[in-house]
Amino acid sequence: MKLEGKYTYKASQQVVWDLFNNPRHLEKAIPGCKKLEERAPGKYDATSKIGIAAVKGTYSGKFEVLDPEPPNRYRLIGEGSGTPGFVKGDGIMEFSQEDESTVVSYTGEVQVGGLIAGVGQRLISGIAKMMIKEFFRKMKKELNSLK
Amino acid sequence: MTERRRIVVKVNGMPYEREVEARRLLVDFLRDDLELIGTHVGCEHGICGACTILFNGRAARSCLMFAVQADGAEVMTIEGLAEDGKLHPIQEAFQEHHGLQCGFCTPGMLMTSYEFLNENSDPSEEEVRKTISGVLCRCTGYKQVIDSVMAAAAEMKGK
Amino acid sequence: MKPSAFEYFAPHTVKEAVELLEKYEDEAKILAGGQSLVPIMNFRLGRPEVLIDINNIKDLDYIKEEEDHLLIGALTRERDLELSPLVKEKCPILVEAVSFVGHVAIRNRGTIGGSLVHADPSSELPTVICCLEGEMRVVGPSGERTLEPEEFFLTYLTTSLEPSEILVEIKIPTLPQNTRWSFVELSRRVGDFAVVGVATLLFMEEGGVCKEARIALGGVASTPIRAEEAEEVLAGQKITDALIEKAGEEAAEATETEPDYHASAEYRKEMARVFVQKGLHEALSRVKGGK
Amino acid sequence: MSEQVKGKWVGKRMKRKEDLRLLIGRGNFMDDIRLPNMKHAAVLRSPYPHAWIRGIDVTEAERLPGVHGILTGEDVEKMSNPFPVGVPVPPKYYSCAVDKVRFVGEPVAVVVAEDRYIAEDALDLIKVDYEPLPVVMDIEEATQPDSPVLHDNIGSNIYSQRFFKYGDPEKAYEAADLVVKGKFLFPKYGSTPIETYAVIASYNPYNEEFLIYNNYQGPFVNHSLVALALGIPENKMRWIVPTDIGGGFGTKTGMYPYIALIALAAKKTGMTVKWIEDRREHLLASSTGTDRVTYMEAAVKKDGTILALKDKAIDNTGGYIRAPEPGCAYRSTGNHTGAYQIRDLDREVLVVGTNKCLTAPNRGYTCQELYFSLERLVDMVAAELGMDPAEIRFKNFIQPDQFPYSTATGGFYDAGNYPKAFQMALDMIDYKKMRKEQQKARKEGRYMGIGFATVVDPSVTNIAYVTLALTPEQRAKGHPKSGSGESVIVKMDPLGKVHVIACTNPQGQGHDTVISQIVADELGIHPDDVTVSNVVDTHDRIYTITTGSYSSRFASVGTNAVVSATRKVKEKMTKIAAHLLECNANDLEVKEEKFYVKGSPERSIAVKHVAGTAHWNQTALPEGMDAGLYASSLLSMPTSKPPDDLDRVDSSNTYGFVAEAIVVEVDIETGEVKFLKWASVHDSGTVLNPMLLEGQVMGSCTHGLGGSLYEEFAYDENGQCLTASFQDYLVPTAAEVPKIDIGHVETPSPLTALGSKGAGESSCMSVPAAIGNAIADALSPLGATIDELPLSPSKIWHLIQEARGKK
Repeated sequence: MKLEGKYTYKASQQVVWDLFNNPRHLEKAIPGCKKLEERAPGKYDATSKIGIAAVKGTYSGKFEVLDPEPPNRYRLIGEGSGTPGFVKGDGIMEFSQEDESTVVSYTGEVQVGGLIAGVGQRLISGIAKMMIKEFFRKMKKELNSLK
Repeated sequence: MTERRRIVVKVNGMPYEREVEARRLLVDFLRDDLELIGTHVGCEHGICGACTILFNGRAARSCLMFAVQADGAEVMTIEGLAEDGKLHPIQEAFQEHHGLQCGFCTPGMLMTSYEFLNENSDPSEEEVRKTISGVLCRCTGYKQVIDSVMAAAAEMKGK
Repeated sequence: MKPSAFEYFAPHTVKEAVELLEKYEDEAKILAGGQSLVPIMNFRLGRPEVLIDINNIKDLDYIKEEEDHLLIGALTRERDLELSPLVKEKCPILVEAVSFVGHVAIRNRGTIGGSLVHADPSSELPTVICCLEGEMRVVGPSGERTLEPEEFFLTYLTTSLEPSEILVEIKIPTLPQNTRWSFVELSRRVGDFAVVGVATLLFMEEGGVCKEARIALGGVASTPIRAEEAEEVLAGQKITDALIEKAGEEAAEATETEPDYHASAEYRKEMARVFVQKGLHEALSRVKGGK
Repeated sequence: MSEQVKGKWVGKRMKRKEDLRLLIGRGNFMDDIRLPNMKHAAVLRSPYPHAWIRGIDVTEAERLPGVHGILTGEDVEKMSNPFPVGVPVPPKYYSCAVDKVRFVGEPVAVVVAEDRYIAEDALDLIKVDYEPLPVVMDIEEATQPDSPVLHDNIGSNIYSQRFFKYGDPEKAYEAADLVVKGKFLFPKYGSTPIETYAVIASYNPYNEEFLIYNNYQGPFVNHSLVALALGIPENKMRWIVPTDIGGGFGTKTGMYPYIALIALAAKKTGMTVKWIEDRREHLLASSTGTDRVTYMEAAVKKDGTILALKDKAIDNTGGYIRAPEPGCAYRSTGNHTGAYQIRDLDREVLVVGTNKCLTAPNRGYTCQELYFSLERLVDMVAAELGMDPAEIRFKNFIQPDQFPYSTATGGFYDAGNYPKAFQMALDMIDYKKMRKEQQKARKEGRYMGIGFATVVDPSVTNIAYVTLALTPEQRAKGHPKSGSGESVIVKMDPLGKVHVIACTNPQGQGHDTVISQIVADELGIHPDDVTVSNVVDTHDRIYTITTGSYSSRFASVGTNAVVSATRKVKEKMTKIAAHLLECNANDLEVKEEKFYVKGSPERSIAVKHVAGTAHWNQTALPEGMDAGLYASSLLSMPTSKPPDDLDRVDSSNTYGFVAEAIVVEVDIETGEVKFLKWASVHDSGTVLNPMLLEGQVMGSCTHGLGGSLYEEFAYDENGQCLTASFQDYLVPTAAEVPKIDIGHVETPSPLTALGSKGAGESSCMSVPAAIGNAIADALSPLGATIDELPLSPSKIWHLIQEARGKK
């Protein structure tokens, strides 16, 4: 499924860029993230308990920041797998300063496979979008914690 | 974590005492532990209705309950319908009107109809249709099932 | 399709249940009717480590009238709501809505509390409770609190219940005489989740004027939603076809539909319009207390 | 065999014998079987539609208490061979993925454990390292050279391709006034029997024999295929099928790979292993019908005469191709022109692979695909010419005096009266009145539509058609295939009661009841005195590889075998009676359980006494006669011949007829379809038991309805199956099935003993076309047309929006 959106953060582009490249903050904002380790610059290993309410599964995976053009743009690819199946994503994050704020926009493609795709199709697209929203909302919280 | 519990369940009037794992589905308990194989498993997510039984007098999916929940309860299955060597009027009507083909959904159809006819002595065809829409059948196209339930209603009312 | 192992508790009181929740928090799930939870467990989409079966808390199973509202215990079976003469008389829209839930065998086990806490946005009970502005009374370790639908439903399958809280009661206003109401829905098959479900209440004044309108929609956002703009179109008006038309359009505007295999996002949005209009027409043809 | 009289019992609405065990909960289904020390299997399945398997780590799973062993693709490759399949370059298809997965749900490993709960716990602990690959999901894309290739040894995704020409289509095109073209998409749907696949297998390493219980529905060719895959002689593998099978519908012909898989798990672990497929497994990876893209065009005269057909049909058998595929492409060859006199054809057929689950016959076996195209096209021709869609059908029908009729493609239509049956359907819906009401409705802004499908309903597969996958030259080099044999043994016990041992392997059709009706008539006894045993056991039943219940065989070839074996018994009894009464056998008649000498009723001998003599006093039998009283018949239909050099084949053996007439109203605001009238008229020859026939017709109509509006194995563009539960794979419930009026025309078949022919698939073939035509007719004022199924309200609504956008 295709996902896209835009979020505004009240900080300079460099600050926001740093925020979105800092595993400590990412760890806190990724929904259900239990552990995030930077294996090499821009390469992360993660364990997440993803899901909502009773529908939850533990995924372990990795993601990677590709073609970084600081502080404007990077490509983020990732995949995780666990008992409920797998999640795969590939997207572009763009950062642009607008007055006092920075706009982070993303466009990407997410694939959900296995058990959850087969028996949960009715809610997948909505829930995926909700989780992305959750991520950007939490990043805002992380930003505020810097201040 | 295979915690086991002792339960006492009355099935078709007969009390059974068994030890079960908490996660054991009621339908597996009935079929495998008590060897009451008349109740069938068709989907294990509550849609097909083949596993429908009566739980304390009410139709319920036995694939959506745990055996531990039946401790102290009364369960009725397809095996409990006929009495003293005589078929229940619903069973008779299903044979008379060809309300079954392969027989796999039949326990669900019979138990669903049994509860329904106990509560509705003079149902309309539409009510019957809506009631048995909770049980999937791939053989009959449902017409003869509906005919059977209507005939059973008439027979039971006459008695 | 067999569930993974769990530790099982069957408390007899709310207090015991809350204590267990406090102890196990996120690892525990409450088992009420089980009609949504057990399929999830059978598919192993969910693997709660602890199950707290509240079916033995008989105190949570009641329907009673108190002043101008009904109090419904969270463990009340959907089928009991459907068959209750009291609910039929005082709040017929609830009976109508619940009759769309699954099939009889599902409603025999499914509970009002379970359905609300499961918070499926396409489900009928959350939608109708939104419309009725029912109140959810929840109990936790530090006492109890009451939540309105807007506070209660957060997003898909998520409520504002804390991990150690339990829903115990739903308070629903009884409807004044002459309230016009309807519950309509579009689903692929009888008993399926709604593609769109609409609950409508019109509180009428003398002279056929609609004093207040309430329209709630299910299946068109991450929670059931109220179509406030549509309600405003109708409030204080004598309802005409033109107003119904307008209300439908406003309601569709309020949706945030997602596509699934059964219905595209555009289609859902359009059906929100169509079913709000259908619901209004049906409500106008029906009066509480009348036929 | 031409005696076509209904007897005392045949043709009666007789209650079923089968019911008295099923109604009290004492059926005997697969899951009801418990063997000593039986263990339970669960299958790990791929979440990826296309991926290399880089490694499987089972160590943690093996350590789980209660686990007895794990079978992986590596074992399967060592222990078995790929399944044989009749295409020029077969893919390597094993019962489990070996190095690569090619659809979501493909088996990757099998765990054997103390119970199913533990087996599923162990699945969670197996780690598989997948390397995902690009997928191909679209049928037409699969034919392109640049699409991702599933099987390197084939080099493309085309499993089978043939070109056919019958008559002189070029000449017909020259003579035509116009050509009408269409493109049609038929969905991937199935029959999802309420009882899923089930296998119990054990292996004795000392005598190297497998004992396997399962609920397959035949054909018995599956037994040969599994023996070949396991690399063992067939007589070292005994299959037993219990009394009751919870529905088959063709779906269960696709289960043999699992029989091999569980057999291997039993062999590896040394355990008796039971596997019950769960519903999710069934919806992901059992078997479905093929989805098909068809380009079809008709060359027609202005008066509506259809002169020629040209078509290209592309079937999709998913990640692999397995027998009886590529039968999908060839099964309907003999009846390709349906009910019409069309002599000139040009055909291309392709069978391709995509990353979807595998296929096998599905009730109607690709005739629904064929007729959805053909019958939609007939309506499109009518619309083009401004003709009534009923009129164009009457114009092109094969006429009653033309039977038996040989079709251009080799079909030999045994009997029929198509105009009569179609007229009955028109009368049942009050066609003229409906057209008037439609006019009125349109003025009121309501969208009513009337749709027909008039189709030939083939029954009894002649396995010869499968060889059409090869060219005549290729066929000439190999061994021909043909036949449709069915077996029955009839025996009379010492006290004069009858036991029939059949091998039809029924799944709810009521064969035991009908067999007892037939035998009772033949022997002049009561059906209650006939016991039928239809429990299949490959070690002690007689059969051919075509035996079993599929392609509606019972009413045609099955009854032939019953009648033949019974008559042999009767002949022997008559000889014994004549010997005992000292008269000529020709002078005897049987009535009320006695043999009488015609004209001297005082000279008689009880049937019971004749039977007793054969058992209790064997020396009293005529000289040279064998003791006991039994006979067997294993009959093939005489019309089951191999294809000729022009690729003509009588792909089935008897041909019934169905006329479907459906009136709908479409709510154009919501896209919902309401049925106003539905008439379904059938000619399946002599009716054997009207109550059972009604059940078959209603069931087939409901399957057709499912495929038209509800059922589909849907995938997203990345290859994920979206319909792996019954919440999304929509089986019609009682509330979705409208009132259907059924009518019958009885034109007895000259090819069967009782004049009867198959009827079990019938409306599956016609309903999708008729509903498609009805909805197209309803929407015609909007300019919307119907060329694909299933038609969800959302889809119909979008079709309407698109049409409005174009206007």
